[in-house]
Amino acid sequence: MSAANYTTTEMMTIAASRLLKNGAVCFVGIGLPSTAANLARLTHAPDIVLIYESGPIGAKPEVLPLSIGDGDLAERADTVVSTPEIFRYWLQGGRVDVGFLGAAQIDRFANINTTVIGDYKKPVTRLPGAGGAPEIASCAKEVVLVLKQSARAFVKKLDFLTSVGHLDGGDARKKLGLPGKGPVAVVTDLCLMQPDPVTRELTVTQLHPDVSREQVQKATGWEIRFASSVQQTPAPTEVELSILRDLLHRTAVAHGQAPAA
Amino acid sequence: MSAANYTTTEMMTIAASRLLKNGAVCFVGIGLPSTAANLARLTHAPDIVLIYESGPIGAKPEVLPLSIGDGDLAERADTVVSTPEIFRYWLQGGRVDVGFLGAAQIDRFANINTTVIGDYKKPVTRLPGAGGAPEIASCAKEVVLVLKQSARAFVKKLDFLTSVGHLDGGDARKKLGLPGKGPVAVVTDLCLMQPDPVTRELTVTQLHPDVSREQVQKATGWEIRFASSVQQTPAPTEVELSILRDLLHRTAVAHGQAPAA
Amino acid sequence: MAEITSLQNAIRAHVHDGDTVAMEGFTHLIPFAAGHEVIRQRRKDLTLIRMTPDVIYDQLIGAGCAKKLIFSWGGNPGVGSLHRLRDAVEKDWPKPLEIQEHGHGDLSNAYVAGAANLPFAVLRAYAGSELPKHNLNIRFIQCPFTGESLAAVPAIRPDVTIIHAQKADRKGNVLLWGILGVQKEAVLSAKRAIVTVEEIVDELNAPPNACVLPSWTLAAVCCVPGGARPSYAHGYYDRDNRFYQAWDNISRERETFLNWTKRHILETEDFAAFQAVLRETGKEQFV
Amino acid sequence: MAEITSLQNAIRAHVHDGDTVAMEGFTHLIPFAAGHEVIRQRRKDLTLIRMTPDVIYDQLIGAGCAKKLIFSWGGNPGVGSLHRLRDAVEKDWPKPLEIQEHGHGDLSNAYVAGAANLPFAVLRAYAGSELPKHNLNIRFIQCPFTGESLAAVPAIRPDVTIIHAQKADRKGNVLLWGILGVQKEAVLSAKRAIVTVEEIVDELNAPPNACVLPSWTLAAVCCVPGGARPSYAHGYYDRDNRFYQAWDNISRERETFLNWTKRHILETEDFAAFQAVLRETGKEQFV
Repeated sequence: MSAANYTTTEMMTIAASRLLKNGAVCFVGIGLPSTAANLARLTHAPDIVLIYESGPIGAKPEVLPLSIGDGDLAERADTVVSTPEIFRYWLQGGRVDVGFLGAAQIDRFANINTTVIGDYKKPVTRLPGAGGAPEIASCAKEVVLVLKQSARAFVKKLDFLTSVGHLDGGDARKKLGLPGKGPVAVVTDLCLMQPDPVTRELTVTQLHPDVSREQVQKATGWEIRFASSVQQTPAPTEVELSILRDLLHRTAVAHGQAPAA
Repeated sequence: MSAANYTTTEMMTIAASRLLKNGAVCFVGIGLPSTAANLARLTHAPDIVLIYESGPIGAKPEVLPLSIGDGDLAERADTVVSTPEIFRYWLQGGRVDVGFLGAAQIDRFANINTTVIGDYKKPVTRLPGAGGAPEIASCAKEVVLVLKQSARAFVKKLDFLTSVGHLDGGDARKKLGLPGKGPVAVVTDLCLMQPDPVTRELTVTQLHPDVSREQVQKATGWEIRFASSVQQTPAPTEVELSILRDLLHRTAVAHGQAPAA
Repeated sequence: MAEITSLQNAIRAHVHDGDTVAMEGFTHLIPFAAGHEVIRQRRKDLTLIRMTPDVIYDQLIGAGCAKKLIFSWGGNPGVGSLHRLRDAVEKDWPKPLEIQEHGHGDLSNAYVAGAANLPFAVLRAYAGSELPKHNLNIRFIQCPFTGESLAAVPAIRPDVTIIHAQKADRKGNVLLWGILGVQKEAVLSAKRAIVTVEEIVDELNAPPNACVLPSWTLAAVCCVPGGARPSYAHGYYDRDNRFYQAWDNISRERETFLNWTKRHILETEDFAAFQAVLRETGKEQFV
Repeated sequence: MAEITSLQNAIRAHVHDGDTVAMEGFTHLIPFAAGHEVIRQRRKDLTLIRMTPDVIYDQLIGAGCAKKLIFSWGGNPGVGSLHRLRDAVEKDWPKPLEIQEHGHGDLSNAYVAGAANLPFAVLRAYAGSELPKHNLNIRFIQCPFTGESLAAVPAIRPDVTIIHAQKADRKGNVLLWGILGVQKEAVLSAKRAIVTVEEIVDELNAPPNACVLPSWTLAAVCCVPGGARPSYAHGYYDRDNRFYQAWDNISRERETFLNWTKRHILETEDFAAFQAVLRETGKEQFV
């Protein structure tokens, strides 16, 4: 059964977690991707393999890591290797099914900016930078993006192209000889977008409950396309919600951000 | 005091061990080099660091390894890393002071053949091959060669150049941009040879006790040069001999080749 | 053989103005004590290398020690921006900061190449990215067998690398475990290496194939208990997540940053004194 | 996920005539049981890769399983020649054997490149050596930054890699320790991997940063106690040095080799039966 009250962020996290198949090898960025990946592990995908760039392979954190290298990630991992090995043997080695990323800006072809807002030399806002995203975007077999939707994040033209999505669309990735398929889904607090099979332009295939096409268009910096038949995202189930909320509460307590219940 | 009775092989092993300075980082091949390096460790060079290509760093074997990967090497090592790491970070990384090698054939510039006797395509004798010697000969800061001297081993022309010594002499190594200095000494059962500072041709600088120049010439396939002043190798001391013989006996017992005393 | 000495002596002897310095530790074992000592000794014009310049480099940059930053991700993990890094890049305060940025895979490969004494590393990355436009150290080469195009980056060879580890023995052999990040490669790629450790013991008792750095690969080993705080040392203490959150306020304004740095670093004798002061001020900030 | 199955099934399912097969183990954990099973199932036209083809490949070559050998050192460690390898190379018996030889550093780098999905590896070697004349897979490239010339070799990507390890858990996760050689890279560079283990346990209890191969990187895991004999398994049994010495006589003549192989491998059911026969014949040979 589905739940009555939930936030749009909860819907986004749950929608993202549903995309991860059980047993998939998932290269996880910190934040929303990590939350969604661990929710998947605690719900429908108990055998999902979580790889963090700091070295843990098969991580099973008790609470969500605040940093990409929390001790809890190492404690419960199948093994912990060096960071160069993670990038060389495991990511570039072609062993990662899904690269799970966030972004500050994306464009209609799901190219990613995590570097600067404004001019590179004199930025308005200096963002944290690439991290492992350029290599994940190149080498993971598939990429899933999770980020809140707004006209500031979903832009016509990126201020900087940090990590490749589908470039200018079509078979541009193949032409460049990139090993991975690139982004297969973008999950937001409003909807699910997937690249058009031919043009690779992001297309809305699912609207979250109570979200209108107008809302999505208002939160997008280009004229957004909708699939011929747009489905409605199933609302979060009680189980999904309670597991997510328990996880977030455990995490807040462990990180000293909330009193123990 | 020096010992009365000893074999020429014992003299060769002891003369080789004396060349290793305490604290030196030594990349050790199996057989005579391993015997001499461990003798050095048990006599004048307790802090010598022995690296074996199978992975042990700082090996302190109780008995001599019969193979390059005996368990005893791992048991008492400071650490055991993978074979790729040994060759990449430790040898090529420029951390090896002395590469200690044997050879089937060498020429007057201490170039090494461990590949074939006769023609490569239809060899009279197929030898084991390169092993780690090409990389050791390139990257170790210095190389010391240990082998029994005979006209079959010390040849005018190698049947095959497996690993570089001083090529055709002079600054040939520098011209090729090889990181290491190359062979600095060749120790045999008859004498010690060192490359001429300018031509890099091997020159006899020490004769072992009771060895004549004629013996050395008879055991060399080219007209061998002698240094202006040839020293006599100090005979093995009682201490050197007893430690060497104990080591070899312990080894034979451990490998089931001799009854325990 | 590593000299076992005080952190003050090690920094004085091995870190010089203008040096290229790598302080590594992937959220685990971050050498904060050493970073503070570099600030205390007022080193300047440093080229700082670090995959994840977080709070430790925010402090060094804000204190004016850095001329250039080579990095791949610059944020306060789990919290947000590094305000001192941003102020330097966006407003040239306290001085202009030249930046050279890479991806994590790139930078970790560059350390590997340095450790292996190769002039460059090869990787599958950057096709289509704009980073190579702004970093001329990212080039492309062809495979001599398949003709494929691959990215190439120059090896990293720091003048000095500084890391924190769990244990050393009395000879200066070092053992670390848990999340290892790129520390081994950072040490082996450097001309000189300094390691601070939680404790010095008679026997490392390292498990087989553990990450051990032999004494002879290191310049100095310094016993600095808690030397990775507020990051963590696996088996010793947890990450002080509340400090990372507090740093957001401490560092947002120049004045609060300067006051904090004066009181906690410049006016403290060493890291032990820093930790004592922090316990006091912590009470104020964290309520 | 790896299938936990019998060695017979694993070889039948994953090793085919004409495959490129790497059996690794640097004098430690040599997969003899798997090698024997390949002989028992009469595989042929194999391209065999191994840094140190020792007794195990001498047996495969003498039994006629190999078409080509890619290696860097071919001898009986501590004893001498491999008579079957020499007979194949020098006299084409039982059939001609094409050889492609490298140095250890080269071959281990080639496995690393395979594991990292790079088409080639770069190393400092071969300047002045004659090996490149006879191995066209050794080429030279220029550093795009310094212009230095370096050796390049193509990555190794075996159809199947076979290794022996100490332990697996019931999911098929594998743990090995001690001398690791190039096994991890050999497994990660292969299309399929088979691992024989001393025992299957409930919990690996791997120390931090141990060499663990996750089940999902493997095709099959087979429990074969003693499966590395006459080589050794650290923590389980020692190397049978007397067998390596005995092999010199067994293998010197074609007839003695054929008789030994018939009696010990072809006419035994599995490796347990082989070990039983060996205990008997050992009494004869080793006196």
